[in-house]
Amino acid sequence: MKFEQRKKIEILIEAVKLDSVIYQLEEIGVPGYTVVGNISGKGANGVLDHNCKAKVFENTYIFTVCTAAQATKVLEYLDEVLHYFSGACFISDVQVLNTTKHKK
Amino acid sequence: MKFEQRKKIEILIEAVKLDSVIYQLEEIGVPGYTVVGNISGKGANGVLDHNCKAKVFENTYIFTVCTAAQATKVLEYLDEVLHYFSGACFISDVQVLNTTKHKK
Amino acid sequence: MKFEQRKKIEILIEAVKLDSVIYQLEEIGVPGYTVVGNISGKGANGVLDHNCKAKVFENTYIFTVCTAAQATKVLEYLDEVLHYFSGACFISDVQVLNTTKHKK
Amino acid sequence: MSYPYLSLIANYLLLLTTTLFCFFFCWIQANINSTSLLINFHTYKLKKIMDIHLAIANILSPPVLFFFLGMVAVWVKSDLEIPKALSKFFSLYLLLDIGFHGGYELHHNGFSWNIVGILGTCFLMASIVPLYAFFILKRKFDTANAAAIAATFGSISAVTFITGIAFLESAKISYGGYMVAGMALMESPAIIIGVILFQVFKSKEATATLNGNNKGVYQRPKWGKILNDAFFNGSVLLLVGALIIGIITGDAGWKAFKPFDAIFKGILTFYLLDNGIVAASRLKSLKGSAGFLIGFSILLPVFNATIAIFVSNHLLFLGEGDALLFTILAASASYIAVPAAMRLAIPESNPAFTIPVSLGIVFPFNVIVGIPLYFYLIHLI
Amino acid sequence: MSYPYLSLIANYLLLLTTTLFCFFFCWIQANINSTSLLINFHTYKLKKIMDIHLAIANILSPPVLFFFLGMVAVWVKSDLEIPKALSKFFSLYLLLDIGFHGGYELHHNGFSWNIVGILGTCFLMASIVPLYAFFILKRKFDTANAAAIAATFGSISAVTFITGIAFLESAKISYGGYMVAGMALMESPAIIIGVILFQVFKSKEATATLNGNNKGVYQRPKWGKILNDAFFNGSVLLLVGALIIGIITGDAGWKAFKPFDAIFKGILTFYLLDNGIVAASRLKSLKGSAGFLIGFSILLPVFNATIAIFVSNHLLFLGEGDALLFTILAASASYIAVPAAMRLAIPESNPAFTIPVSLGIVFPFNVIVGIPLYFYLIHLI
Amino acid sequence: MSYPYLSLIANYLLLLTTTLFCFFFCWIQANINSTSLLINFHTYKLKKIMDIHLAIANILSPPVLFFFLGMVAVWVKSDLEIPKALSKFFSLYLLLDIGFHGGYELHHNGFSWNIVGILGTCFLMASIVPLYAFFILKRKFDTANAAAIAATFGSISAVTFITGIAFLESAKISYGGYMVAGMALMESPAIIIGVILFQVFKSKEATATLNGNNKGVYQRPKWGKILNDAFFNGSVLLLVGALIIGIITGDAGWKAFKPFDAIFKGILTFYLLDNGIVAASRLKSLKGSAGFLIGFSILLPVFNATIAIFVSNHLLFLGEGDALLFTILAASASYIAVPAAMRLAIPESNPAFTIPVSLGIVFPFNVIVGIPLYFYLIHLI
Ligand SMILES: Nc1ncnc2c1ncn2[C@@H]1O[C@H](COP(=O)(O)O)[C@@H](O)[C@H]1O
Ligand SMILES: Nc1ncnc2c1ncn2[C@@H]1O[C@H](COP(=O)(O)O)[C@@H](O)[C@H]1O
Ligand SMILES: Nc1ncnc2c1ncn2[C@@H]1O[C@H](COP(=O)(O)O)[C@@H](O)[C@H]1O
Ligand code: NA
Ligand code: NA
Ligand code: NA
Repeated sequence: MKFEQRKKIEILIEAVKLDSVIYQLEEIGVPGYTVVGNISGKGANGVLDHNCKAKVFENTYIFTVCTAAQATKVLEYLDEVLHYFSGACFISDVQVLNTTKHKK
Repeated sequence: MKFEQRKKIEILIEAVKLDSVIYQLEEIGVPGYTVVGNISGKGANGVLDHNCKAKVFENTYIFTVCTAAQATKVLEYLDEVLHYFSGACFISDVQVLNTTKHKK
Repeated sequence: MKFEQRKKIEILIEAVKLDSVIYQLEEIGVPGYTVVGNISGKGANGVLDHNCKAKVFENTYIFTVCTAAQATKVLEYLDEVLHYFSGACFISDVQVLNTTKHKK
Repeated sequence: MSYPYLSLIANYLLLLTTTLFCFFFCWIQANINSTSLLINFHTYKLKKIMDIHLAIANILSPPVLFFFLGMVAVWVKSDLEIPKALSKFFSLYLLLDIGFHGGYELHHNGFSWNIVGILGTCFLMASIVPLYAFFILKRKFDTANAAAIAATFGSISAVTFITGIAFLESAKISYGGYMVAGMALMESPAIIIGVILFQVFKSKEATATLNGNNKGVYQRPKWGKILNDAFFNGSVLLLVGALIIGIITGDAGWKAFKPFDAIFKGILTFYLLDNGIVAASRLKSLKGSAGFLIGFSILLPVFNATIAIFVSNHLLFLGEGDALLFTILAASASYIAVPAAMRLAIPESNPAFTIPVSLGIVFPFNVIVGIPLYFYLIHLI
Repeated sequence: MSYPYLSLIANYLLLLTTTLFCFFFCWIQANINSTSLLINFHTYKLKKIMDIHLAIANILSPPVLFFFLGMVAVWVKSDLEIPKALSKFFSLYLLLDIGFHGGYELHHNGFSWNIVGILGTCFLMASIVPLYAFFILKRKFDTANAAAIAATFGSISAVTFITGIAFLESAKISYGGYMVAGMALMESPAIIIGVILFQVFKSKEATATLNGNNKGVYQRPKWGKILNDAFFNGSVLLLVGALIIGIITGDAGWKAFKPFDAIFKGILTFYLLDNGIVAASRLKSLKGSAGFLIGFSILLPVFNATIAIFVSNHLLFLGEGDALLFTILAASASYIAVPAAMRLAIPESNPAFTIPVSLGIVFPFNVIVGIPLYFYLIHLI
Repeated sequence: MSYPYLSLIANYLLLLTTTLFCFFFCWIQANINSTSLLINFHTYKLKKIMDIHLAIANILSPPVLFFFLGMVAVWVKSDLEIPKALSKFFSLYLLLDIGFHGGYELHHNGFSWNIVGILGTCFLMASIVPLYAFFILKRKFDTANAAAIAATFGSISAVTFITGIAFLESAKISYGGYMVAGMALMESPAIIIGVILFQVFKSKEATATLNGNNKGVYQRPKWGKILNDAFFNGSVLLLVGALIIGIITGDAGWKAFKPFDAIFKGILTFYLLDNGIVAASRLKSLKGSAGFLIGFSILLPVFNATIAIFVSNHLLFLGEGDALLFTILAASASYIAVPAAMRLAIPESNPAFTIPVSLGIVFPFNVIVGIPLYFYLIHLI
C-alpha cells in the first residue's frame, strides 16, 4: 500500500454558487471532488436550509482532496468568493490511499 | 489569505436529541455549525437508519468548527449527553480560511 | 473527559459495492461506521450521481473511526477493491471522546 | 453477527397466529354452506355469519396483502424499499384525508352532547391504559422502560385506525366523523402520564443510573417542550387542522377534494407495503425480555379491545362502525410520536423495546388479526 | 438569539389585514339578507354582490385554509413539514398540469392577433414594473438591493397564478389558455432588467464594496449564463413544454391526462400547506428596513394590480377571468427563480430582503386578500 | 473537458432516425386521404393503414413527447429535474399497477396450458438473446464487457413494456395479463447467463487483469448473492407480489384500486420526462467504441424484435396485443437491475458501456421508433 500526503479542503457554499465553485475546481485540475447533499446549517449569515423553496437560503457542502499546490489555488479563489457569498472553508491534512487510479 | 487554527468537532447523535445539541452549541456560541442529513450507521447500539418511521432509530450528523475554548465546553456537554443517548464524537485540527465574515 | 487517538478512514465507493464494504468493516470489527447519503462527485472515472436510475453511476460515502490496527486491515481490503471499483480513500487522525459506550 | 434468535420465534408466532386465524375463518366459511340449510330458520344468526364472510374478504384486501408483501421482502433480503420522503408524504396524506373527511361528516351531522361523551371516554381510555400497563410491565422492567412501553400502548396508531376505516368502507358500514376527533384526543395523554409515572416511581428506586456516574448535571427536557411536542406534533396538528377545515368548508370543500380522496386506498396500499418492510426489519431488533414482550404485546391489545368493546356497547351505545374504531384506538400502540417523546423525556428508556413491540408486533397483529377479530366480537354481542 | 421583533409585527399586521378583510366581507355578506329586499329592484347590483359572496367562499377554500394551517404550524413550533422532494414534485405537477391544460385550450380556441396583443402587454408589464419599483426602492436601499427587489416584484409567482385559476374554477368563470403563455413570458424579463439597472447605476456609486477590498479580480457570471438560466430554467421549460405538448396532442392527450388533472386541487392544497410553513419561517428573517419593506410589499402589489386592472379593462378588453389572471401576474412576486438569479448576478444584494418580502408578505397577501380583492375590483368596474 | 464528440453524433443520429420516421408516417398519413378513394375498394388494407394512423397518434402521445422534453431540457442545459425519491416512487407505482392489473386479468381469464407455453417461450427468449449477443460483441470487446452488454440486452425494461401497454390502451387493443408474468420471467435469466459466459470465457483469456497486479486475493461475489439479487430484487418482487395479490383479490381488490390506477398515464408521463433527462445525460458518457455501439444498439433490438414477431406469429399464435408486448420485451434492454448486477459480479466490466447503450440509445429508440414500428410489422403480417 502506498500513501500520499494531501490537503483536504471542505467548502460550505450557497447553493447558487455551487456550479461556479465546481467549475473552478475543474479548471484548477483537482483530481476529484465530492458533493454532499441535504445540508443545513448556521453561520454568520443565519440559518441556511435545504428545505426552503428559495435556493438562496440553501447550503451546499463539497470537499476535495488535492495537492498543496492545487489547494493554494483553490483557497485563493475561495477567499474572494467568500467575501460575497455565504459559506466557510476548512483545511486539514489527510493521507490518500494511492491505488492505480489515484496516482497523480 | 489568513488562516486560523481551530478544532473540528464531528457529532453523531440520535435524531430526537439534535435540537438540544444545536441549542447548546448556540448557547456556547460557536461561530457556526453544519447538519448533514440522510445519515445511517452502526455503533454500539446497533443499526440506526434514516429510513425507519420511528425517529428513535434515526441518526443525525452535525459538525462545528470552533476555538479550542469553545470546543472544551462542547465536549463537556457531549460527554454527558452520550451517556444517555446513542452517538459518537470525533475531534480533529483544521485551519479556517479567515474571510471577513469568519473573523472571530 | 477521556480521549483516545484513532484513525478516521473516509471511503467513497460505487453504490453497488457498499454492502460488501460494510460487510468487511464488520468482519474486521471496527467499533462503528456512518454512511452519508445523497452523494455525488467526480473523479478519475467521471461524474457519479445519486440521481440517475442506474445504481452503477451512483456514489456512496462511508466513514469509520477505528484503531490503527483495524485501519490497516481496512486499508488492505480497500487497496484491492479500488483496483476494480470506482472510489477513493482518505485517512486522517482524530481524537475520540471516550464515553462508556465507546470504550474499546 | 448471528441472526437474532427470538425474532425468528416472533415471526414464526405471528405467522402461526395468522394462519390459525385464517383457518378458523375458512372453517366458518366452509361451514356456512353445509350448515346454511340447518340454520336457515335462524336468519338473524345467519346474517351475522355472512358478515363474517365480509371480514375474511377484508383480510384479503390489497392493503393488508401488500403489508405481507413488505414483510416477505425483508425475509427474502430483497432491496425493495419506499423512499422516505414518500413514506412521510403518504402518512401526511392519510392524516389530512381522514381529518378532512371527518370534518366534512361533522359539518353534516353536527355536534351533540352524545359526541362530547364519546370524546371524553376516548380521552379517559387513553389515560387509563398506560396506568395499568405500567404496573404490569413494572414486574419485568425498570421504571424507565415500563413507563415508556406503557405510554406506547396508551397512545394510538393512526394507520391502524385508517386501515379500520378502509375495512368499514369495504363492508359498507358507516361511522361518525367525531371518531377522528377521538383519535386526535387519544394521541397525547399517554405521553404525559408516562412521564409522570416515571418521575413518581423513579425516586423510589436507587438514583444510581446505568452508568453509575450520573453527575446530576444532566438536564431533562422541560415540561414545556414535552407538552408542546405532545399537542402540536405534526400529526396531531394536521389531523385537527384538516378536521376544522373540513367543518368550515363543508360540501364545497369536500367536492373539490373528492378526486384526491379517491386515491385513498392506493396510498394506503403503498403505506402498508412500506410499514410491512419496516415492521419486519424492526422485529429483528427484539432482544432481552422478548418472550414476555411478545406475549404481552398480543394479550394487552386484546385486553384493551375487550374493555373498549364493553364500554362502547354498554356505556356509549355506539353503532358497529364507531365501536370498531374505538376498539382499534384502544388496542393500537404508537410507533412514531410516543417512542420519540419517551426517548427524549426518559432517556434511560430503551427504544429497542418500544419500537419492535409497537411496530413489529402490535401493528401487524391489529391489521391482520385484530381488526376482523374485534369486528367479529362486536358483531356477536 | 432573541426572537426577531419585526417578524412579530409583520405576522401581526398580516393577521390584522386579513381579519379586517374578513370582517369587511362578512359585513357585506350579513347585509345581503337585510338589504336584499331594499335592493331587490336593483337586480344587476345584487348579482354583483352575490358574486362577492363567491369570493368569500373562496377565501375559505381548502387550499387557502391549509396555507393558514402551515403558518400556524410554525407559530406553535410544530414539527410539521412536507419533504422537500414532494414539495418540488408538487410544483412540477402544478406547472405541467397548468401548461398542459392551457395548451389544450389553445388547441381548441386557436391563436388570434388579439392573443398576440395580450401576450405583448404581459411582456411589457413585466418589463415596466421593475423599472418604477427600482426608483422607489433606491430611496431606501443601495443599487444592488434595489435592483434585486425590483426584479423580484417584476417577475411572477406561478403558484399565486394557479391559486387564482382554482379560484376561477370554483366560481365557474372561464379564462383563456393563452394566459398561461402570458405567465411564461412574464417570468424572465425582470431578471434582465434588474441586472441592467444594477450595471448602469452601480457605476455612478462609489466602487467601494461592503468589504472595502474588492480586488476587482472577482468575475461576475457572464450574460450567457444569466440568459440561459432565465429562459431555460426548469419552471419555464416545463410550462412552455407542457403548453406546446397540450397544443399538439389536443383532445386525445387531454383525455388520457384528465384523471391526473383531477387531483389538481389536492396537490395545490398540499403545496399551499408547505408554502404556509416556509412563508411563516421566512417572515422571521425580516430585518433591517422591515417597516418600509412591509408597507412597500403590500402597497406595490396593490398598485401593480390597479394598473393591470386598468389596462385589462380599457386597453385589452379582457373578460373577468383573464383580467383577474393578468392582475394576479402583475401583483405577484417571484420567490424562487428571481431571488436565486439575483444572488448570482448581483452578489452584493442581500437575499434577506427578497425572500421574506416575496414569500413572507406578497405571497400570503395575494393568496388571502389579493385574489378576492382584485376580483372584487374587476367586478365592480 | 471538451464536450464528448460522439454523443453529439449519437444525439444527432437519434434525432435523424426519429425525424425520418416521423416524416415517413406523416407521408402515409398525408396519403391516406388522397389515396383513400383509390383504395376504398380494398377495405381490409385500408383498415390496416387507418390503424397505422393510430400509431402515429401515439408517437405524439403525451408521455413520449414529455420524454423528448426531458432530453431537450438537458440539451439546453436547463436545471429541470425530478427528485430522485419521486422517480423511484413512479417506477414502484408503475410496477405495482401493472402487476396488479395483470393479476386481475388472470383472475378473470384463468390459467391455461397455452399460457404456460407463452411463459416458457419468454424465458427461453431471455436466455437465448444474451448468448448470440455475446458472440457478436466479443468481436469488439473483451469478455467482461461483452458479457455485461449481452446480459443488458437479454433482460428487459419494464417502462418500455409499460409504454407499450399505454400504446395498446390508446389503440384499444387488448392483451393478456400473463404477459406481465412473462416480463417478470424475462428480467433475471440474462444475469445468470452473463455471469456464466464470463466465467467460461475469461479462463481462456490471459488471467492478467487491467491493472496487471491482480493478487488473486480478491473475492468475487458468491452465486448465492447473485441469484438472490436476481430473483428477489425489488422490481421483480413487487411485480410478482402485485400479480399474485391481483389474482387473489380479484374484482373487489381491483375496484378499490381503480381510482389509483386512473392516474397511470400521468405517472407514466412524469416517469418518461425523468427518463428523458437521464437518458440525454447518459448519452454524453458514450466513449470508446461508440460508433459500433450505436449501430449495434439500434440493430440488435430490431433483430430481436424480428425474431420475436416471427415466434409470436408462427409458434405462439399470439393476438396483436400480446405479440407487441412480447416483441417489446425481446427488443428492450435493462438499464437498472442488470448493469448493477454485472458491475458487482463482473467488476472488470465497464458501466460506461452498458448504461449509455440501454438508457441512452435502446430506450429512446424503442419508445419513439420501436413500439409503433413493431406494431406496424406485426400488423402487416
Ligand atoms: N464554524 C462553522 N462550523 C461548521 N459549519 C460552519 C461554520 N461556519 C459556517 N458554517 C457553515 O457555512 C454556512 C454558511 O456560513 P455563514 O456564511 O457564516 O452564514 C453555515 O450555514 C454552515 O453550514
Ligand atoms: N467508530 C465509529 N465510526 C464512525 N461512526 C460511528 C462510530 N461509532 C459510532 N458511530 C456513529 O454513531 C452512531 C451511534 O453510535 P452508537 O451509539 O455507538 O450506536 C452510529 O450509528 C454511527 O453512525
Ligand atoms: N480527490 C478527491 N477528492 C474528493 N473526492 C474524490 C476525490 N477523488 C475521488 N473522489 C470521490 O470518489 C468518487 C469516485 O472517484 P473515481 O473512482 O476516481 O472516479 C468521485 O465521484 C468522488 O466522489
Ligand atoms: Na392504545
Ligand atoms: Na409581478
Ligand atoms: Na431484451
